[in-house]
Amino acid sequence: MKRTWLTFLTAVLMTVLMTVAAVAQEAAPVVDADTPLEDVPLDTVAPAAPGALTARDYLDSNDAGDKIELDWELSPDDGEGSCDVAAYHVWRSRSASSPGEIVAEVSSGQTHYLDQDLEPGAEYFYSVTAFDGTNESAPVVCAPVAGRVNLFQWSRISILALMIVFFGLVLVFTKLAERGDDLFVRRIPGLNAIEEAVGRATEMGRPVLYVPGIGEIDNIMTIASLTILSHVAKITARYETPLIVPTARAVVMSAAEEVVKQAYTEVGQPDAYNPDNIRYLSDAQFAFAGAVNGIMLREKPAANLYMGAFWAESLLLAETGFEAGAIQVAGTAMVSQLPFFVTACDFTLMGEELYAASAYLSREPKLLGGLKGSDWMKVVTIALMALGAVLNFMGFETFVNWFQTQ
Amino acid sequence: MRRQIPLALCFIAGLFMAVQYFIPHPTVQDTYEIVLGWLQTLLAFAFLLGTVSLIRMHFHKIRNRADDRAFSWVTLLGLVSMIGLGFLHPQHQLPGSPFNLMFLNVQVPIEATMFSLLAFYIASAAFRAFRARTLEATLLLVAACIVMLGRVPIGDLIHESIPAATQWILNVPNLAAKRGVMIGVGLGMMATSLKIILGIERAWMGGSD
Amino acid sequence: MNVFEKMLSIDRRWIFLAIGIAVIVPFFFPLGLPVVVTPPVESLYDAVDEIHPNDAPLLLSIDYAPATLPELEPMAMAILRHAFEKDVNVVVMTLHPAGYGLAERAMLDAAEEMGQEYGTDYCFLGFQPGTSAVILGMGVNIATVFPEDAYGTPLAEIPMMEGVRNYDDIPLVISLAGWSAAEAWVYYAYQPFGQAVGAGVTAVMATDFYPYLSSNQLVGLLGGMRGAAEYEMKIDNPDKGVQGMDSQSIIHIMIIILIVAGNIAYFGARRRKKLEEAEAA
Amino acid sequence: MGTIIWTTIGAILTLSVYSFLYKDNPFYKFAEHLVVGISAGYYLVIYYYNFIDPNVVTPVFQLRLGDQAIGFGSGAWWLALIPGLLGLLLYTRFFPKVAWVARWSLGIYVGGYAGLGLSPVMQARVIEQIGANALPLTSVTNVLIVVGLLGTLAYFFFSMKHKGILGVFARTGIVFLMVGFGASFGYTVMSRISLLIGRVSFLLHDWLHLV
Repeated sequence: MKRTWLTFLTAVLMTVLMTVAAVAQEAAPVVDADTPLEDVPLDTVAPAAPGALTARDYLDSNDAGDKIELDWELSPDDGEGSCDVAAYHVWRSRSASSPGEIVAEVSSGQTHYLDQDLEPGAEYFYSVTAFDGTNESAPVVCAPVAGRVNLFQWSRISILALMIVFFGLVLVFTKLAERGDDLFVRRIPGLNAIEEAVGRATEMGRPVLYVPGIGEIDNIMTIASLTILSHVAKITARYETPLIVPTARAVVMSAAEEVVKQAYTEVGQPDAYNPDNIRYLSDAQFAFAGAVNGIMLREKPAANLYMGAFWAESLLLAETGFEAGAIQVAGTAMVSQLPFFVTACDFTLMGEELYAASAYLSREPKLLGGLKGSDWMKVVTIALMALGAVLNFMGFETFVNWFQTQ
Repeated sequence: MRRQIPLALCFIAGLFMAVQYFIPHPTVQDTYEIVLGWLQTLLAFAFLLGTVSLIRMHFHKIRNRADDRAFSWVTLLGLVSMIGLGFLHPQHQLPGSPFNLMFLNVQVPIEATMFSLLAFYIASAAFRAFRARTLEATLLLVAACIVMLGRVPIGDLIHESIPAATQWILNVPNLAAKRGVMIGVGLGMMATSLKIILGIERAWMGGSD
Repeated sequence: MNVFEKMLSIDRRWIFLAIGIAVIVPFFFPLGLPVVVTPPVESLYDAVDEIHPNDAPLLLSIDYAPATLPELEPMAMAILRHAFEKDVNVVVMTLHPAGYGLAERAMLDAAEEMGQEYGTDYCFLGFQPGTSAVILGMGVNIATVFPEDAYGTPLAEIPMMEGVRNYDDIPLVISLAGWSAAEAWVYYAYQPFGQAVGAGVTAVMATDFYPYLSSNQLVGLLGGMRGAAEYEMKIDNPDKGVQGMDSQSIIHIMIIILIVAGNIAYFGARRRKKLEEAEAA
Repeated sequence: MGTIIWTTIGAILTLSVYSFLYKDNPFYKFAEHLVVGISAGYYLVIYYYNFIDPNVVTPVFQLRLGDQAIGFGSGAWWLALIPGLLGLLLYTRFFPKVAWVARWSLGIYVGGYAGLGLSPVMQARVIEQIGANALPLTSVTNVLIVVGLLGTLAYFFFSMKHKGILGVFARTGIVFLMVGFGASFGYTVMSRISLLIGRVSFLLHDWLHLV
């Protein structure tokens, strides 16, 4: 306790002296840059000690409890004053009685150090000194700390909280739907367009082309697309219109095969199913696009449906399809590709409409629950934003900061 | 067996991968890294599956004497030569190796050129599809024109405020719309993921047996 | 069929032809449209300009792959020409496996053009995998990450590398990348070591990089082919970037004309049709 | 000499692809089929050396031979058998009788990625947006951003018919969406044209040395 006071008093005294010196120097004529070195008096004055030091257990994504994080305040001589700090020394010790050894030299202006490869659970004593190249300031110390192995990532608590709210909403609506409550969902305009397109292909006696995007099976858009594919396959099975499904991923192809076969069976047309029409073309983006373009020009489908994850190939497909005279309906949640589909296709399911369409079409009450949950989560999100805005405006920034996680 | 086991595996894998995000404990994190390696390896195996499908398809075409079977030979030869060059040449990835030369001088030009076809298609789409039929369509085409002008020197020449207008469109209306779409899409993705993990959404399994 | 209907039914291959001509012609007959230099380019230029000649080198990390070559290679050429013109030493390296040949090509072309000598004026470190580890490692000691240059000469034996140990001896790093490499330089060279970093990225990526500029994490930024064109204007050596700007300007104008023409034809044809219907009635 | 031959091959293939703009023809078909084969071979080699070899082959064989482990490192050698086994299960789909076994691997794959995506999506697409959009309505810009965002979200609200106040917001949302799409279109055009310029420059400069 005594030592801290002494340090503090010294620091104050030093600061005052340095400030006076600095002011005096400022007033003195500017020293020429090439003044010989000998004229500079030998530095015998230690810089002021840095301000309050805190040490705490550091929590990272793979936390073995072997890291401790240190923060201190700049020495009054760092930057301001006489600018007499070259670096800070971080000292570490296993006992309170000795300062231990220097574990790091941190350059001036910095107030942070992460000490690693420590023994989990062991107590460490830290101190920090300011160093001007020759002289060491008095140390600033802090309470002993130990690294701990953590079981929860506290910095991600807001993610978990919102996830619980959201999943709660989804599950509640799913339960309601299962119980038979009538959940209203407005009809999605693009769905009529799909049916019309397939109808026209039937009238013209030409095939329907369904591209489920170039995403892998783990891409959520691909999953949504497979549900829509099942619906489309049922229509084509009924009308006995050929359905061509080119894919860019082998696993998506086998899933598509199953989905289409199943749909044909359900409608009572298992013999109309032609396995040759579900094709794997290529994993490479433009090789795939080139091959689909080839199908459009050579097999002349009258309706092209693009549903799923698309990248730059979107416009290549949509423009070739237009040139081939097909009616085209697209659906994707890839924001960067929406403008191209919106301009080049007859109808486009935009963003979330793709997921909504798949839930709507499946007509399974359980899937509608997710849609309802998402809707109410939007309301929650807006409310949180509004609350955040008001609190920010009133000066309480903690609330919004709580959401800025890593 | 046919449905229960895959659904259970899906649930376990999904739950673990979701929960590990919140648990920094080394045991969990090390397991996570091992499982992530499995998933990546599975992706590679799935890719090989595609190659097998590709070979089967083209063999089929050649055997059935399809009209364009000559091109099936082209595909198969390309495939075999790349595999041969890759596995027979020990340092296939080094610059100047035949494998790398084939990649840079055959695959890259074809793909880059197919990519650049987009410039032509953008022009034809502009002519035939950008119609000021409704207020919305008009806004789309006006915004597109301003941004296109604001990003090239000729925009500065026409009027000095065009680059500023471009920046405003990007930073205000564009930003607002993008954020809205992002939130909606994000919620849709999460809801679907949850349904997949819980076994409610089963489209990935295909048929019903 | 009236003029509007004829316009509407035009074969789109005429449009393709027009675009093709619009791209090719400026290569032979440059328009020389004035390119206004913007502040981010100006500050990158100044940063290169301030490096002492024949002293501590500029580190140019050519991190692009073939796909983004058209936008980024003109930047590499402009920066290399600027540095060589001022007799600034340059160390070239790459973080992208496919960037090796591209980096080497740009470096050799520029060096030959400006009469520079390998080893005394410039050198090529080649490729090392592991982006963040490479950048961090170089902050401690370049020779541990790249013990020898791309051609097998130990760094210690390269005259211009004498006294160059780590970032303390490198006044500026510039990364040219169509992927996250440019960000990696900010995270792993600027933040821990305070190394001055500049970047050149594609037009689509540029919007995401402005925040780094305003927070001074980047000393300067070149965005897309336009950025390259501006740099070429600064060094008074208009090349592919400026040339590209001509084609770029012409095509943008053409697309706008196409939009307008398409609309005139569409509304003209519709009006005509309505009038005819009215007459028939 | 080698360079000239390779550049000429690249140039001929480039022109073959461009010939598609005129119409579908054998040259384009050749390039199209060639790139399908070449890229399949390329990725097969790359995937093998980057995933299958370090994660399955090397650990299993090296450890059994008593050498140092690579890849999973700390894991026992049989751990590396798991991804290999799961991978092989995918191939049961070529045998209709046992095709359903492939679903075991698929389940882990689909479930794993679904779980992996949850939290990052929540963070990047929802939570960070809350922070970024908690804007006080003190400037025209802020008001416009907030109105645009509310409108867009209203457009994507499926639980009610778009009538009344919700209808007004949804209409506004569409306006913002369209301006946003126009802007994306405009700035994507620039990159795509750069690519075309790059290809033309390859033909005129690198191949023909005309300019």
